[in-house]
Amino acid sequence: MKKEFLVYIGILILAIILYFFVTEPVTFSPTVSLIIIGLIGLALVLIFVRTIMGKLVGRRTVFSFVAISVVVPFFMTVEQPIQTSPEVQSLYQAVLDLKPGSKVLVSFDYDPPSAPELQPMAETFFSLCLERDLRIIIMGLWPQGPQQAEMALQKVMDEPAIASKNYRYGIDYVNLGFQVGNEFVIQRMGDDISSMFQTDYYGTPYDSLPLMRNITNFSNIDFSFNLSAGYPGTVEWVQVAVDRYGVDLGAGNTAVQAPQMYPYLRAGQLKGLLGGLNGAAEFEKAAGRIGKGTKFMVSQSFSHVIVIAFIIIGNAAFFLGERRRKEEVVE
Amino acid sequence: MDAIGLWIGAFLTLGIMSFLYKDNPWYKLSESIFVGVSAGYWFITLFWDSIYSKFYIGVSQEGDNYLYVGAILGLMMLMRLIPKVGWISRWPLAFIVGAISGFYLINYFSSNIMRQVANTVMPLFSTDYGQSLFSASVGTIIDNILVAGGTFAGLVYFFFSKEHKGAFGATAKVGIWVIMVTFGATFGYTVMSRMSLLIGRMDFIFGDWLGLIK
Amino acid sequence: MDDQLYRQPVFRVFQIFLIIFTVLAGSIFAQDPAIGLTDSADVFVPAPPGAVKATDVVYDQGGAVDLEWELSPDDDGSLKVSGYYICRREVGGEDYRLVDSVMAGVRTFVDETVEQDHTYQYMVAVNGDCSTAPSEESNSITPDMEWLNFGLSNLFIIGLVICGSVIYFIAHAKRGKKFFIRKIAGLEAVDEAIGRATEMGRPILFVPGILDMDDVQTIAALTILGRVSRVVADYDTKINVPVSRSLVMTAARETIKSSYMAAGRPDAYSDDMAAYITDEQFGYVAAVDGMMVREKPATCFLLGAFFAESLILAETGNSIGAIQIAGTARPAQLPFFVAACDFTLIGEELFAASAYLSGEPKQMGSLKGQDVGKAIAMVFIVLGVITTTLAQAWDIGVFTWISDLLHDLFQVTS
Amino acid sequence: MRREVPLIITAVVGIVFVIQYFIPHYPFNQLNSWFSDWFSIIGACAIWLGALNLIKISADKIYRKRAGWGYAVVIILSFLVITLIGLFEGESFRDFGTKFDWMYRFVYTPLASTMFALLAFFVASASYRAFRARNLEATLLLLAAFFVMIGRVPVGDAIAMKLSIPEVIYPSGVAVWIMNVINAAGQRAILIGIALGIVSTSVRVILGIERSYLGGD
Repeated sequence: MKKEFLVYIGILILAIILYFFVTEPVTFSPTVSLIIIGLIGLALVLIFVRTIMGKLVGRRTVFSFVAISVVVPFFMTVEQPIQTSPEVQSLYQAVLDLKPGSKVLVSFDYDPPSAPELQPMAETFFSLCLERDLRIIIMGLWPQGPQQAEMALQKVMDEPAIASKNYRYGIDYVNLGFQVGNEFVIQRMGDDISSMFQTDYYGTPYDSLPLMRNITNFSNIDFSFNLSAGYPGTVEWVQVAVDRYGVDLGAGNTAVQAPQMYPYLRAGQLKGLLGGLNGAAEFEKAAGRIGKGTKFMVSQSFSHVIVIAFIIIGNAAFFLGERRRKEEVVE
Repeated sequence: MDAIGLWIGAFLTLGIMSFLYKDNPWYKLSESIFVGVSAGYWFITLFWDSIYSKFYIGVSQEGDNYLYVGAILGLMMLMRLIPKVGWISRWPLAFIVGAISGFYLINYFSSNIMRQVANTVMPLFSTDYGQSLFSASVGTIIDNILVAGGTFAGLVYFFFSKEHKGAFGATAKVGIWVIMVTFGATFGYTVMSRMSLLIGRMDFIFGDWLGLIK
Repeated sequence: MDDQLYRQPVFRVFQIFLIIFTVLAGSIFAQDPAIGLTDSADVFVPAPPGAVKATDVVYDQGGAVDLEWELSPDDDGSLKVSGYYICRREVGGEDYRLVDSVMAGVRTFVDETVEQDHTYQYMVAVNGDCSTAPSEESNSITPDMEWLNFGLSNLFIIGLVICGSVIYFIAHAKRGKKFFIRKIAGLEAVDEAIGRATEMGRPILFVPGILDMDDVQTIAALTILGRVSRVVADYDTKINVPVSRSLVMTAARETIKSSYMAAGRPDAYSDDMAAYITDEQFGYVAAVDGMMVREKPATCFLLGAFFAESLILAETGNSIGAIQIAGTARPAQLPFFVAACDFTLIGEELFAASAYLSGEPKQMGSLKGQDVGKAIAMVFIVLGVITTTLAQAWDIGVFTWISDLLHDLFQVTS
Repeated sequence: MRREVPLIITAVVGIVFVIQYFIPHYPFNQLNSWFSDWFSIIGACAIWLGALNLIKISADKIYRKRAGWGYAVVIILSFLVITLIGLFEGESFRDFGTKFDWMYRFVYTPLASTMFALLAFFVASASYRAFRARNLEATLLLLAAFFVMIGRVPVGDAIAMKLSIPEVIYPSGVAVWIMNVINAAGQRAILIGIALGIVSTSVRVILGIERSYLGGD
């Protein structure tokens, strides 16, 4: 018990030092970066040897490797080329094909835990829409969604290129807020959007929003985009909005559920798909924008390499061990 | 105010992370806070978004009296807290279950069965239905065959009322391979997702809180 | 509607011009627009399009109108005609307003901006270089909502077949008919896994997921627990069932007890075989983890609904060298089980297993019914792909007919 | 009374939702909209039930002085704090700068995100200690996972370039292919399978054959 509290205090002191005394952002020079990468590699080799000798390293060792592989790249300066995959490209194209003034419905169906993956997508999508003078209608099937939308919109609006266009709320974009009822909300919107959103996020009555005045249901919406982290989300939008009301839908998903969307993508029920942080990065690439997606790709790459390395090490050890066992049997 | 917030956020983040070392008081404390706060969060959200804006406003301003039925059913739901009359909560529960069933029955049937089958039915040698023959590249032809065949084989694997023998068994084998590759993809994406979340947290710790990242 | 032409600003000018014009046309030259125009200007004026026919779109919610008209004689592919404007007015109401525009050579349009139970009239104006000629007024039309959506009858029929077969087979099974269910790898392994545990004199760990009794997976898991504990009772091995829900604990105890009864060893049963740990996810995991490391079970069953903990449990079980038989219907967790466990019941296999073991009509029947559904899907995929391909290849009438039929059968018209 | 009424309710509601799809006409569209409004109200109460139940259990823990009852106190306190704040904030409780929003951003968000982030670590250690190509299935799975993981991040192609691997089998290309072809096929099969499962369950529920949701027979 005592020991634990000593550890806690240690962490606290470290935090205070870093918080108050290290005020400048830290960055490693390329050489330092290379050295660190080299050291990590070396450590992995050592683990490999140990494992083959039949001594698995402990869980906590692996944990620390993951932490390093994620954190260290933050301070590195590494450039890497990003390829945009077809599903991302097609979403980008779908947005490009919209005439200026087209009405785009964006549904925010996620909460902060998934924000690291989806927030960059939201920002890029907004900036793309606003650059092309599209009208944005925001809603959310998750209570936290509209809030995330506000954050993303604020960030984009502050960018000089967008700010100069001085878009006005209610005319160029609205935030209808959250509505309970999951897929039932989508279904009702198919007949009458105002029946589900009597007021917007700020309590303004639906009818007094100029943008919404001649929007009755999905047939007045030109394109829909859905950022989803689970249920209700893209599946529900496809099932109700696309299959029942023939909406054009694009989607951004957390990587966890992205693979399940490919049948819909292939069937044309989805116009395009962004999967996870790298989907966001690719979208940023397509839209010619540097956001968190691109920034974090280095950490992402590193962590993947680490996981793969561990899988390989583990299996190599496994099979060598097998052989050794067999040989013993032979002798 | 935000500075304090950052410290609290960091405290809780590290608290949860400390589970990686072992189950300890700091983790337990953070977890309990999480349990309480998230329950409270939903409590409030639904109070304002549903009970207030849907029921109260609906009744008092639009005069939709039919909403009272919903409210009564909702109260019945809460009756479960009182063991004596708890059984009444089955009524609203039945309503929920019925609504979900009816809705799913149609949706899953139309989008996940009808449409998926319809979309699997594609000419193998053409880019699309109605396109001229061999309009597709060799690659596309192979893909078409793989998708159609793979879907079929996958279904065969999940077919339970026939022994996996002979040609049927062979197809089932292919099916399980396809499904395994699919799982591999899911696996990869899950890892990706978790890593992204971790990156997000670390960004919070080292960027937002400690300000070490530019 | 959105082709290059439409995007050009000059086109917008035309639209504005047209709105003014049609208003005039509607009011002044309503009787004979063409003449009126030729008098006014010596520019080329295309002959107006012929009769405009408006019909209500069927099977909708009354929100759309089909338009059809005869092309203007001058619309002969030469560039004299650049397109048509569709104008609409509410009968007894305002003047004609522009709804939309289409390219030359187009003779149909669907107006989705109408409202149910309002009566409309249409007018289609052909558009020359810088002149337009409106057609006669169309018949007046009142978009309406139909009673039955015949556009979905195919869906209805197939749905009926599948649901029907589910019900049929359940009824059949209730009458005591036994159905064949194929071998399931995981189940085959149960006996030997338990046997191994007995030899090694180590206990068996059974984790029924972390969801409550209201989840099908938990129920399926407990069915399998029944079978497992039966064998355990016979072999006289030790079994531990840590659970994270109090309800599941009671259910699990009942299950184990009854199998010990069935094995004729009620004396060997004790309540602490199934113990409640805690509802909190990671707290539960930590506890079970410790249990594994301490007692080193020879066999771990991880069956039911799992989330993050699937990884931790599978890993620990692996590190203590236990045989692991896992199963869940949660797609996100299945990959981890497959990679980390010796046998995995994939999705439906879990339910199939429990149906197979329990022989309960409800489960048996619906499993069979679902197989009918799969059979239908498989047949249609094979037939459809072959016929469509052949139809595309050599355009043989019968194949074309079949493939079209299949397409119509599975097309969901939304 | 305790069993029949619920079964009738389920049947009626379920059937109305099915019919409404085929007959989008009064009275079914009317009923449909009523039901979906009721649904959201009941849904809210259902979640309340969960929250209140949690408090009940924790309170009980404290009362009985069970192990770790201190944490139960924490649970109740944190619940009360956010609830009271939320109630006093009023309708616009979610706006920027409100106390509720503050708690949401600095207490709820970090906790929830970190809970998920923990998995990153577990995945890694599991891939080292547990994920083995022990049979053909597992091997296929791990291979696919390998290509997707390496192919979906830029580093994959960077490495491929270094090793001057032919363009056709660049990880990114392979990953895209796996996702769009094999994965699409597999997911489709799984989708159809799951959908059939849901359909048959729904039929059973609506017809009252499946009653386990009423708490067993």
